[in-house]
Amino acid sequence: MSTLELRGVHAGYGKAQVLHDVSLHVGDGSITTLLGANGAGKTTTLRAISGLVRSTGEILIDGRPIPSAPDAVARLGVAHVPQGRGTIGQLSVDDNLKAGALLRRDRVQARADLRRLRELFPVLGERAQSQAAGLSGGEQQMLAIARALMGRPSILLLDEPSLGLAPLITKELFVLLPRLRDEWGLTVLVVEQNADLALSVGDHAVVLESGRVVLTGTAREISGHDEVRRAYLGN
Amino acid sequence: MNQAQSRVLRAGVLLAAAVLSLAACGRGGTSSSGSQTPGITDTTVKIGASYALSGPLAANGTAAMNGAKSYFDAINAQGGVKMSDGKTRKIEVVKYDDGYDPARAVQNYKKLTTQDNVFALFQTFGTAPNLAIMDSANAEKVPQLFVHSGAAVFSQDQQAKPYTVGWQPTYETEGAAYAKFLTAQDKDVTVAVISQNDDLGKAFVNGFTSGIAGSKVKIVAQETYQATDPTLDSQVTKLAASKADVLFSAIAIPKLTAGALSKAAELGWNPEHLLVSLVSSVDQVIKPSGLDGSHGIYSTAFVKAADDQQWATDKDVQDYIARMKTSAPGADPTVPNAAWGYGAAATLVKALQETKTVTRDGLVQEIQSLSGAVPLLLPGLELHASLDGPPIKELHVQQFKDGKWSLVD
Amino acid sequence: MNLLQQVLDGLSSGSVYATLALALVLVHRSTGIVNFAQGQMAVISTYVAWTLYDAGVPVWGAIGAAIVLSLVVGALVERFLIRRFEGGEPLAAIVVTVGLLISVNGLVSLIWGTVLKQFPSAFPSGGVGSGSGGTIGYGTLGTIGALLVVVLALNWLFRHTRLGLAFRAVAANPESSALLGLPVGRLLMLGWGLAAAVGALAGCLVAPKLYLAPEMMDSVLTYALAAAVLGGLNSALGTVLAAWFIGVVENLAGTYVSFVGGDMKIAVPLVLMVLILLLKPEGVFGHKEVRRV
Amino acid sequence: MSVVVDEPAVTDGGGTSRRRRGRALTAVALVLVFAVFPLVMSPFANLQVTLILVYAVAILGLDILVGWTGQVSLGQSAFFGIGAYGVAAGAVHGWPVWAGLLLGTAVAGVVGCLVAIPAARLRGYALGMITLTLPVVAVPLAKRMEVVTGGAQGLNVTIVQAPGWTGLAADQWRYYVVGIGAAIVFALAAALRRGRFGRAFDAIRVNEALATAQGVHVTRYKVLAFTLSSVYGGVAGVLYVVAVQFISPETLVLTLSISMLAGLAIGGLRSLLGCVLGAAFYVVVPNLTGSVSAGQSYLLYGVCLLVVMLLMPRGVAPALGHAVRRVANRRERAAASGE
Repeated sequence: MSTLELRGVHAGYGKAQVLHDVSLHVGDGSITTLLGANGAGKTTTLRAISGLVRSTGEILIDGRPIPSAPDAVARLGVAHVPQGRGTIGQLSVDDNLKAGALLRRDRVQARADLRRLRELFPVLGERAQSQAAGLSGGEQQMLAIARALMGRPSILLLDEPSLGLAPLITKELFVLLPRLRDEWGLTVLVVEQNADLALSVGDHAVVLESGRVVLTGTAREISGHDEVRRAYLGN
Repeated sequence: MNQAQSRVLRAGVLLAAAVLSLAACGRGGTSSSGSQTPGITDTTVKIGASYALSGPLAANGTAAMNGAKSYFDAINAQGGVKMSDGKTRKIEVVKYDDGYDPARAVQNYKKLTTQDNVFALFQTFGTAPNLAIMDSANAEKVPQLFVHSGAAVFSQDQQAKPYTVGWQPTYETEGAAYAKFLTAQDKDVTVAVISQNDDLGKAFVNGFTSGIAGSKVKIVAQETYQATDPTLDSQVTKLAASKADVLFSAIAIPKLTAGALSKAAELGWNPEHLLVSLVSSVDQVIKPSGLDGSHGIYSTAFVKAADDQQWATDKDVQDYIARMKTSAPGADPTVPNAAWGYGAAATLVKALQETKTVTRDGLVQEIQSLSGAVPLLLPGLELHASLDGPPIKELHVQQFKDGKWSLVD
Repeated sequence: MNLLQQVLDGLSSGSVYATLALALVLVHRSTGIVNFAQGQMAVISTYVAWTLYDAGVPVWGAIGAAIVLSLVVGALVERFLIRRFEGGEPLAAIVVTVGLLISVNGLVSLIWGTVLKQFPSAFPSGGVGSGSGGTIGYGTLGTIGALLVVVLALNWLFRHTRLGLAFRAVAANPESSALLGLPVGRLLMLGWGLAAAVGALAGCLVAPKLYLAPEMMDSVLTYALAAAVLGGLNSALGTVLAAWFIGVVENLAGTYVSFVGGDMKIAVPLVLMVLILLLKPEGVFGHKEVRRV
Repeated sequence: MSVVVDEPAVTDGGGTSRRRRGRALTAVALVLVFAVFPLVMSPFANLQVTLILVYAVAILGLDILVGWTGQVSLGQSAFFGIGAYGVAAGAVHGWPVWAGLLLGTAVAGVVGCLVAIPAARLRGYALGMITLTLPVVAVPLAKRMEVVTGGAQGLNVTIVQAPGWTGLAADQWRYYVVGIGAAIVFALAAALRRGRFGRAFDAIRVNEALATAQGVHVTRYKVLAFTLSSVYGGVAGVLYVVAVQFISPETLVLTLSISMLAGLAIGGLRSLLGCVLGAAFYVVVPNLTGSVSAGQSYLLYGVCLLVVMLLMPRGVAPALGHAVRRVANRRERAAASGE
């Protein structure tokens, strides 16, 4: 578990500035939901944290600034499950999971983790040798999360895990989040369109609008907020 | 933007106007086709050359260039060529790389004749590049002298193409020389032939075939290859099945000849080998092939080989080796192309010395009746200009023995 | 005798194609680029080995030193030249390798000249078999042996080591791999370095047969490309089998199909390759990529 | 000639009439420069420009395939050869040039189409390999088909002589003929790119599956692109014989195909100007490096290629466009602040 903090972060692609002075705080062991319309800068926020987008301002983990290269950020314990899941289609399910643990030295513990994850997601054990690209959307999402956990991260960044999934599967996934947080000792920052669902499992929430933070608060506060209800919850 | 646009526009119009006014004057003086003495000053005569200095034929092209350079350097060091108008001129050679690409050879030709304004082209390398410029050279009356190719097309009809002149014996002549060598033995001989799939290979084979017609020498197997083949193993294996007495290798690429010789030996087939002079270098072909010549390796020559011990005290060869060392240190004087380049350069110098009127036409006229000795030619060989063939018309057969070439008979 | 000998010859030249094709496959696996300069890089490595040998280093030592040096240089080429073009327009990357090919060829000619050099064989001369049964040289046997060792080593590396898994992950999806903490840049350098090392070995193995000259590998490149693509561009064993197939088919067609002949024999395996690719575009040993919109 | 330098598909949203007039006048000026150039320059300079236009047409053909639809081809030199042999063989048999032109381009197009129909299913390196087969087979084939191709010696022809009334030298007349020919095919390509075809090609390049979903018949358009590309290669071959008056198997080699790809990358994809710049690089740079050092010209050429690619990874034309836009923007800003 770690804390994650952004202070006055600016980021963008080329000349297009996407994030303007974003500051937010993700508490130790919390599940924080990042809300906002399309193009509000949610994904860019995650990409800035994991170093895929160059940013200015301060991004701190446990009070220490993060390095700029994505692989170095990952080695600090930040696992980023990108939009579209980022599983490696050409590799087998098992190889994907093992790739998640490549940097670990405690191989015995890693094997134990692998067993735990197969219990948690039985399909990953059943289809261990098939190409990841052949899995269904929901299975791929499980694989992506499991692979992220194989690296024993302290911070998990989840980008729209529900994209392209059936509502029922999405729900199962979100219900799982608090359990994962507790059992694996995670701090979670999740971007989600389905605000209702995300807020139901989250502790805190941050609302982005045109690359600026417009609202922060506990999940309960935010879901009770009239404006938010109108804008993102559809009623 | 508007400002920028209008500025561009103004510049464009100005440029166009300038160019138009220039056009009014026409391009006077740049075209040399009318002039008979471009490239000639009181102290220099400028010669142009286009060689394959890159690509798969770079080794041969570079050798030809170095050979010629070493002779010209020596002449220039002596002051230059004394010509019939009483002036002594140094030879200046402008040379470009064509990579054996006909289009680039044509560009080099234009550049040499219209920008460098050379007096004559000399020793352009290879059949295709020379063919590509032959028509232009004759139409524009630019001498295309002593082309570095044995294709008959450059020398068989000098009435029609007086400005294109060959030098070395044609490939047909050389093919016929091998035929003569075999038929003279008056024995039943079977021959296997491998040839490059182009005019060069064909000419060697044609000369050979017509030479053995009606004799006891028979071709029993024939194969072709493509210059880009990595090895000739398959072809040699097929020929080996014929168990012919003689393998005639009309191969133009040293490494392929070397590979073919060693493959034949590896298969336990030890015919007598006939190697075309183009690829007869001891260091480049025979040593790499691993053969010692005990089963007979023959080739032809019209120049003295730098590594032939019988010429060790020959003045021509000593000069040649010394001059190569001075002008092109590190270059190998035993590569045939280098010796030919040297001899062709000597022929050009001789022609310049003897030319009565120092014009392009005068030079061509002189060359059409050129005769006599030039350095490096084998004993008994001389220049004999004619309108239906190159000035050198004969070759001698030589045998590889005790690590070197020696003339047969 | 002729048939057997033609097959043996085909295996022999197939082995020549395979050595270079393996290096091509390594580069393609790590960076998704087909490196046209692979053969030319192998040539300069071989010249380095020749220079060392000429200076008195034993032949295996010279080859080993050239391999190690190539590993380093290959990695540097990736870092300082190819890196800029990865993930961009594939054409730009290809053309950069063409520029590299031309420059290295020019450099070799400048340093060592264009005249061919004899490279010592690392294996004894002579061969097994004789006259009637078909012969195969020790050099060819040695090349095939070295080839198999390389294939097994690569297979072990890629299939059974953590480094190999990291390689495969980076090749398939560099961004995802970076998010897993894999040092993508260094792995790509290592990929090119390994390819250059295999290339150096290839150059040294084939040089006694093809003779060392600046354009030694030019004629091999076409065959090696064909073998690599036919083998699926990512399988080491598949590449070697494809190369042998090409070598053997070429010889048999040249020998037994009269209208093909020696000058057109290269056309036969190429046309066959075209037909095979039309039926199986991912190559005989390639993995079909599952594509999603 | 204006079409050659004119960038296609540049939409200047609220283009003022003044700007349009400026463009038109620039075009007129360029045409004038082009027309007057051969009258004042040396035959060598004229030959160089003529050859640049020849290769530009071939590279444009490659661009249709590589740049527009995202396929790769190593076979362009074979189509170049077909066009060249078509017109040269025709000339040897006494045909007029236009008949040779038709024959050469038609055969190139038919061969291209026949290759493309099966090959359209492939992408990437598999397609590259199939096209690599073309020049590798074409060279020995040309040497064999002696009746048509003159074998290894090739064909020497004398075509497109300047008519007497013009008072022009051969190099000048051929410059105009090739120039006008190139202008026509460039204009055709520009028109094609702006229209329905161009949009379909773009869609295929960006995402084939999406293009299919949008109702683009992907296979048909890929075959069309390949055929068109081959026809352009054939036209370039015809123009080559007009410029050089000679064709031999040495011209069909794979190296030329690769050089054309290099020219395309150097000039920049999807740019008519880029095709000309890439061709200019291929023709002019070896001549320049040859003048610097005959022996090391190849090395210098390779180094130039690498340097240009490193400085301008997307090609010269995009880099130029970028620079021009930056200068224009700066001026505009300066003008705005000045007012």
